[in-house]
Amino acid sequence: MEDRILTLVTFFPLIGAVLLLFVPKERDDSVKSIALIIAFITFLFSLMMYSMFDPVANGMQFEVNIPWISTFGISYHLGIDGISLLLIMLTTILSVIIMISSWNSIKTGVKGYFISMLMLETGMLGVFVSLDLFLFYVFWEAMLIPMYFIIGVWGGPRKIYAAIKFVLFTMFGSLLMLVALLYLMFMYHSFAGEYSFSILDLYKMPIPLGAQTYIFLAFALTFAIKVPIWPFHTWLPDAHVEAPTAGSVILAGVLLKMGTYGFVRICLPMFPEATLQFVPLISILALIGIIYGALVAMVQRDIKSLVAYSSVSHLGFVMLGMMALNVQGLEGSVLQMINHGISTGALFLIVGMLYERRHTRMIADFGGLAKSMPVFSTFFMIASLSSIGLPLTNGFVGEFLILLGVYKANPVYAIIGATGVILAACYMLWMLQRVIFGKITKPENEKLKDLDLREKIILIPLVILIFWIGIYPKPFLERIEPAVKNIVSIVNSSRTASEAGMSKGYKCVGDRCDTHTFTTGGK
Amino acid sequence: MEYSLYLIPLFPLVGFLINGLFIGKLNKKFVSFIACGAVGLSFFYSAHLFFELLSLPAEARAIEEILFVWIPSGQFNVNIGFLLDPLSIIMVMVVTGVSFLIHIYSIGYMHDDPGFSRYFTYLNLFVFSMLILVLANNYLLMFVGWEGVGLCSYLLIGFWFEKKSASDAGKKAFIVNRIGDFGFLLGLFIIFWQVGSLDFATVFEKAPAMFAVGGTLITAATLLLFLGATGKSAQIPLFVWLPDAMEGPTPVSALIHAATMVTAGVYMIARSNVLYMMAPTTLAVVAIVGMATAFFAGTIALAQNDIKRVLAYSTVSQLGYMFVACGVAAFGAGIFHLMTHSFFKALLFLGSGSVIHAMAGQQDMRYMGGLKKHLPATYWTFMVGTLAIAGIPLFSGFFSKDEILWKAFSSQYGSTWLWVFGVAAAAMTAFYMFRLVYLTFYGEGRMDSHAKEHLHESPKVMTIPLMLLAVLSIVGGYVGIPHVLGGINYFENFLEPVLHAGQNLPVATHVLTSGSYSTGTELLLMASSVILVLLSIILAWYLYRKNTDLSGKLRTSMSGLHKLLLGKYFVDELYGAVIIRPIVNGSLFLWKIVDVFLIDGLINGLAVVIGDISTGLRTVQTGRLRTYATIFLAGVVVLLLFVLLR
Amino acid sequence: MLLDTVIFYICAIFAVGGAVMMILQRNPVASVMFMIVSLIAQAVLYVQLSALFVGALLIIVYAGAILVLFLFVIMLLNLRGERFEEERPKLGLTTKYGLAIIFFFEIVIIIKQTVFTGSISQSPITVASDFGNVKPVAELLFTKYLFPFELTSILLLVAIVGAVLMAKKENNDKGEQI
Amino acid sequence: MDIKSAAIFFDILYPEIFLLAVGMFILVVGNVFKNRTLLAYLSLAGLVGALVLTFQQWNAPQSGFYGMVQIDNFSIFFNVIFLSAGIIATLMARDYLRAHGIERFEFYPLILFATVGMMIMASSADLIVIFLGLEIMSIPLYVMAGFFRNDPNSNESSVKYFIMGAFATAFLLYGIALIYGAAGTTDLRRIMTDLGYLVSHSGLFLYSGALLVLIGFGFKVAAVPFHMWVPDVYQGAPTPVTAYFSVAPKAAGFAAILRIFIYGLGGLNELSVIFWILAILTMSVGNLMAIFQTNIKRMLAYSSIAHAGYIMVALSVGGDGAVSASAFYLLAYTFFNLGGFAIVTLINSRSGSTAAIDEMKGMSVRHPFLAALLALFMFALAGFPPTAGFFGKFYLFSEAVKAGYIWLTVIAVMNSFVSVYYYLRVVVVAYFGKADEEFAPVSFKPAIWLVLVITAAGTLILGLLPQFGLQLAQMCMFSFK
Amino acid sequence: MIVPIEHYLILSALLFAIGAGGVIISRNLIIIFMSIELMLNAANLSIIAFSLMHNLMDGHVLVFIVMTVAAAEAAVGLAIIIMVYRKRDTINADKFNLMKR
Repeated sequence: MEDRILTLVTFFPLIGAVLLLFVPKERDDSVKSIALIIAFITFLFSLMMYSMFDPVANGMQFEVNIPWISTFGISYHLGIDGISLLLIMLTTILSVIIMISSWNSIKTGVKGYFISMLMLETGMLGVFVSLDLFLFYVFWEAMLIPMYFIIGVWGGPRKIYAAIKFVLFTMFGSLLMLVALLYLMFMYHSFAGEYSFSILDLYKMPIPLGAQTYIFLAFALTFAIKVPIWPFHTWLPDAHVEAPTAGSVILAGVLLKMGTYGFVRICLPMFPEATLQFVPLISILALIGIIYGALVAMVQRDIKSLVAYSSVSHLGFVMLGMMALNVQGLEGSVLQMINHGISTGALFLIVGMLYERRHTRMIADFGGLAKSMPVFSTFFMIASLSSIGLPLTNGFVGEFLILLGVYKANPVYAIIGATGVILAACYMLWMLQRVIFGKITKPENEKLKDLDLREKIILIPLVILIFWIGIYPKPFLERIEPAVKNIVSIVNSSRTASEAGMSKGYKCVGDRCDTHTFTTGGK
Repeated sequence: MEYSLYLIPLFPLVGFLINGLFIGKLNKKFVSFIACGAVGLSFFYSAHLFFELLSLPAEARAIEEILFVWIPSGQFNVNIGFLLDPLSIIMVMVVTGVSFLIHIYSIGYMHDDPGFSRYFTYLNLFVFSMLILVLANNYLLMFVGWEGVGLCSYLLIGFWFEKKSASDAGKKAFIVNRIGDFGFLLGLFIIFWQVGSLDFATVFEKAPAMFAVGGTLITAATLLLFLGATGKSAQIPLFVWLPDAMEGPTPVSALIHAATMVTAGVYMIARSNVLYMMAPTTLAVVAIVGMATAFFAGTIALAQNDIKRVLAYSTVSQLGYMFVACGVAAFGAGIFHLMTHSFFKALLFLGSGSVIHAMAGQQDMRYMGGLKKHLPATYWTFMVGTLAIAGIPLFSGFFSKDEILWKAFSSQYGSTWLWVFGVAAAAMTAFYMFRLVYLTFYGEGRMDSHAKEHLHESPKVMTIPLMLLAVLSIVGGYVGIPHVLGGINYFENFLEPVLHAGQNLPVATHVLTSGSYSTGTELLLMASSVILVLLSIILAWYLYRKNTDLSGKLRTSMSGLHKLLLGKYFVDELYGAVIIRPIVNGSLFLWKIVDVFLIDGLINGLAVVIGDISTGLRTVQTGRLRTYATIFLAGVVVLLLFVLLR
Repeated sequence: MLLDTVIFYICAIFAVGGAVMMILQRNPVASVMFMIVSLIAQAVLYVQLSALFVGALLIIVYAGAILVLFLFVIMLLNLRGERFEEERPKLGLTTKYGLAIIFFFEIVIIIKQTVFTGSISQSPITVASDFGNVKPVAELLFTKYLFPFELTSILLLVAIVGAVLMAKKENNDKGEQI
Repeated sequence: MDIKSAAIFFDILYPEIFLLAVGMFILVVGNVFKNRTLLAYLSLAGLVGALVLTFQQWNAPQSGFYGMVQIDNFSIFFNVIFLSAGIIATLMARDYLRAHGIERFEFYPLILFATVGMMIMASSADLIVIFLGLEIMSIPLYVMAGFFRNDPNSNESSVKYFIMGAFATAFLLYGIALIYGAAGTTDLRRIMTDLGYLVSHSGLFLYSGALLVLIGFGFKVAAVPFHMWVPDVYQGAPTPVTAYFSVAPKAAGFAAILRIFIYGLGGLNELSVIFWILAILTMSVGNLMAIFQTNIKRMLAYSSIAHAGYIMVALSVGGDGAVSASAFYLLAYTFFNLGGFAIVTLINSRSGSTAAIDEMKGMSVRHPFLAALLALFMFALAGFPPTAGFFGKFYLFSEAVKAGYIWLTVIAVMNSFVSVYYYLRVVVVAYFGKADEEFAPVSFKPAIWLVLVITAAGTLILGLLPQFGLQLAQMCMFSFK
Repeated sequence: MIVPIEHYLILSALLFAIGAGGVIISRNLIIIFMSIELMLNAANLSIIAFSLMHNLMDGHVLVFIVMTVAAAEAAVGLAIIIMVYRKRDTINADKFNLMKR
């Protein structure tokens, strides 16, 4: 079981998608039910995986390593640590939720929609479980396709523009990543005498700083676009606004995390010296993102694009915390990935529910919803507060740890970053005020139905998570910690090494590195 | 011994959960029973703990109980844990006690409101957060309460969310508080990375070793914490939210925006006295800001017409006093004033609530008058509060305010100027409070006839809390009668283990040796302030009772000043013009110009360029064979040229 | 010796002149005629280069068969009358001439620069007396070059099939027009 | 010279001979049998039979006819590509020709003969034979392009292809003449052996001759700037023929290029620059021109130009890696490109169709499965994993990176980035149109199903489990070095 | 053999260039086609010259084969020209531009 659980979790949705192919397309309800059941079983599998996961163990767990394309040393290599574990859990939970949330909102092409969703789930899970860089790349790219369809087929009025923009932006970076990937492959070949795409193997390879810089840039650009780090973010508002609700949820909840996950899994430990070089740049971009995203979010007229820009701001926090390169910053950063998935996911779901009722998302079209839809407003409020980072909600723990870590690394960054906390309150509360408070000015808003049971079922798990992580984040943090410490120790050892004139723990003369003293194990 | 401190905040939490989860499904009686019962239980349990604490020797009066690890991350470990010591028990008693009374009062006040159960839900949540704030054993948990009360304040100010001004005010309160919290957070970072912990006990124990006295770090940390305090306690420059907060229901103003939440800043500074004692610069800043606020807010209160706004500015002003006390290292005096203030200010607000209740929502004093005969109980209790806040001897306010003034004068950190401004502010307080009383309760009723018929005394459920608070406003001061008047100042002694920790620092011992002034000086100052207060009461009587025309004339002759005061020095407008508009416009610029025009434009531009190249290339594809052959030949020629030039 | 040179230049002038005239003619029939002139001049040069067999082939096959086929087609379609209205070409004539001329000079430079030219052009090559006669060529053709020779037959077959298919006038061609 | 030389082995040419025999048989009986379907099956049988015969030669390198025929893994790998393309094109053609009323029996022999030509091109080490193979391939293709005789576009296609083809042949021939002049032989084995001497004595002749030969084949593989015919010819030719054009002659051209420039003239390092330039030009122009096309055949024509550019990226590196990478890519490309064309053929079989991209509107509603396949092929063309298109590109670019051609790879990668845009546009039209847009139904015939299944399976298998194909491609080497 | 081989080669290059020029200048399909034939012939001339130079008759065989190719091309090419003329009533190469861009 240990070695199959990851495969099971990752590919179960795909099996479901294949299964759905054989369901007659007229039978919408069976399609929906099967998709939901598949997603739910996947979730159960992931729970099983969660329970089997050893929180204190160091290194990868449930590793599988089967040769795939042996000519290039490519293998089917899966494995997870705490970071991936949580992201997988987030993915499976959100998948179940979006299946329910799409129940009524998708009216055309139901079958195709659910097949795409399930394929997307496999793609996302695959990214998180891959320990083979090639496999990672394959999942990374493959996941674009279903998302492209989800935006493009079931999206809003400018869906085509948004879908193409989404794919082109992402593709631009990932193609450069491909070049870097190839370069890395040959570099490893000349280092070890054989091909390997195993991330764990590549960790061990010394890379001269010059090459490291370029490869890092290629990878970082890819991930930066995905995150998105300012100024690569302009695809995000379009994609979010045009995507159907579930698409936005997945996009914000999981897809954006792939960029940050890529940084954590690949850029930091694989290119520690280059990372150290680029810490100021990325931190500053992240800071710009935090403030810029918040400011632009403030003046949005569409709730969805407001939430989208708020993602830019929040992901800025994630990047900022990561670049602190200490335990608190990184741990906060990873936790904030999860948090952002939960709270922004919830916000998108809420906006979607509103859209289903009124077919508009313009802030100006609302007002006074707290009167006509009190339960809805309560959920909206809770999600917003979590997004603001109110203590005892999940957002606080993440943001606090991030800023704490960043302060250690560079107080100025922390000070600037912390202003984001203020701005978050500004845009969120202003939006809340205009949407749910005030008098009902539009007659259409008077008779809006409050949330029904299905919608409550969608939101309640997220609200529980919001408070759970806010009040008792220990189970999450303790699982992240070994992985994070590992990465921090890699970066730190290279920091001390580079200060001592060595490269990644090696003594290098010219291009030749001969002593092999590097270990991946953390302290 | 197990004290089960967690029970104190647990009761209101349970009340909140019951009322909140079943909102709209329970009847009003049950809701009010749960809400009041929860707070009452807390109160009685904390009273019980108070006596338990008293039974301990003074140096053992610090009970710490840890529930569970909250955020563990590397060397960073924060617990959910509670600390009960003299300081926190006083705060707990005040909070639960006053809350309990106000809860009961609210049953009457909010009786007809459709959001009745929502109101009590919020109120319980508030009490819970406030208790977390005061009971926390570390800064981060304190911050949880700190933000929690901010949230409740936001919710309760905007309780009548359909009123735009109310939800505006709530938002403003939250955001301004957030600015303070920004400072608070940064302060925490400095403390953590310097000391390695956020637990009060550890921090205060290690701080003297980890920080240099008067050094940049400690000064920065304390200043940042103070920024948090200015936000929460409405000090310059972040006081703007408090007057607007009066949009909320009046009991809320009484509880949150007068008695409890706004004093959190004072509590926090008193709690951090060890740190503040190590940063003399910060102390000076605190004192000056406090005094400036006290004076400044007092002047604004002189000209306000809204009964609650007068009280609000008076709150700001009184909070300024408390900060002055903290700033001159007289933390005990600050807490003392905090306590008495919470009694009489709660009383005043509830009284004004009773008035508003009677006036069917009218808050403008220009349309009141002569209410004394209609609302006798309200009048008398209100009068007690007014006398207490004015600092008339034998009322609680006298003792606490006088102690602050004396410390402002006598402390090593004090100065004569602080005293002068303090007394001036006290005189103003007396003036505007009596102006308020005269305009409201005396003279002819200026309300319309319909409203006149409506006038009635509030129900018992409202007047009894008033009376209880009136009693407290009188006797509350007697726990801290100063030595000079023959008292033994129980209060200071009780707090000593907590507050003098900082003063026992080797670096700060000189602070205590401030007794170089004779008791005569102290009495003289006391007398002069009392006389000034009395004089200003007489002035108020003259202007608003005796010769009402004169006040009108005065208003017209100094219309510039009056407008300035009535317009609250136009600080809101200033902030709007200098901060808010530029930010909004800047954001629009970022969105429309940078995002859409520049970044997207750049990318779209790239696409257009590629498209243009494509279109350009396509013109070559003429469909004519000759063109094709020509280009073919050209290709051959060029490539041959390459070979030749190789 | 001199005669060789004279013959070469005369033939060269005819070959080039015929070629130039061919491409400049409006009338395709005249074009074909000039082409034949050029080919005959080239055939003489072949002979001068000791390639009797292919020289003969050039006249028989090329001039005699292929170009006559051209002529037939021109006559068949009665193309003489067609006027080509002047369209302003996209690329100027000068450019086109220029390209051809540059191409020529490039090849000349290549020929000139190639190392071995100097060495062999001076010394006369002595070749076997039957060099280029039918027999030795045929021997080669049926031994070493048997395979290409066989392939030519396939090529011709394909060409025949294709030509028939294309040129055949078929009335039952009921294909729709797009 | 001995006429009965042991060098003459007809047995190594069985596949070609078999094809020829079937072709001629069809020619003979074509006028008698009116049942065209039978003839189609016959020619299919011929192709399949040749495929089987070809398989039998795997891993047993042979040579004959004085070295003019080289049967080695390289030639077999390519022969498989040609034969597969032939099979698929034949399957597509039958229904298309019938739908348009141009079902003439000569079509099948022409495909067979063209295939023979290609096979000869791939399995020879002599420039003359390669040249002849090229002609045997080209002449049927000229005719096939004009097969739709009543269609002016088809006529035009034929004329343009023919004139440009002949023009290119002249350059090729001149190049062969120069090489002959330099080396005194057209046998690549001898040229290879003497290369060092030849370069030092008549290097310029060799280079310029090689360049002209390259141009001649560059024309066939549609290298820019010798590509101008491609869009017009592809657009005008009957769709199955276009499909065949886009794969088989291109593969044959590459086979010849590989044989000549990696094997025979592999020592001419300077050629790498030429390939480098051609690669960049070909990729960029192909992709840029494709962006705004409205006709899907024309768009795919430009896309095929771009794909030739990708292959040239590997060629500019040279060496064994380039051979196997290009071979693998061509095999993969055969599947997904023919798959794409199969769908275009279906669309184009409807009456009144001009193969405009807009004709795909509403496809996902009417034929979701077909639309899914279309998307699969487009994603493969764009190089998305897990399709064969991705792994093919991965392999190609890996060769370039291995040799340190980082910038070339970056340019290639940016090119495939541009290409994503126009491939996705097809998907956009098929999927994102409004649901009410009516898509005229297409008539599925079993043959086209078979084609779709084969191509889709090939696209996915070579993408997901490329190991086997990869090993074959790596064994696909010239018989001796 | 007095005339240097070089001369023949240059002559052949000249003929080839003229042929190429003819292709790109002429509008008449027949003349274009004949220009191509001229180019083939020019290449043949080079091959013959090289044959003599190398004293090898392989070139002659090559030329023989090229002529066959030329004949085959001529047959098919002329057939195609006939076909298009029937359809379009012109052999003006510039008219064949239905498909472009």
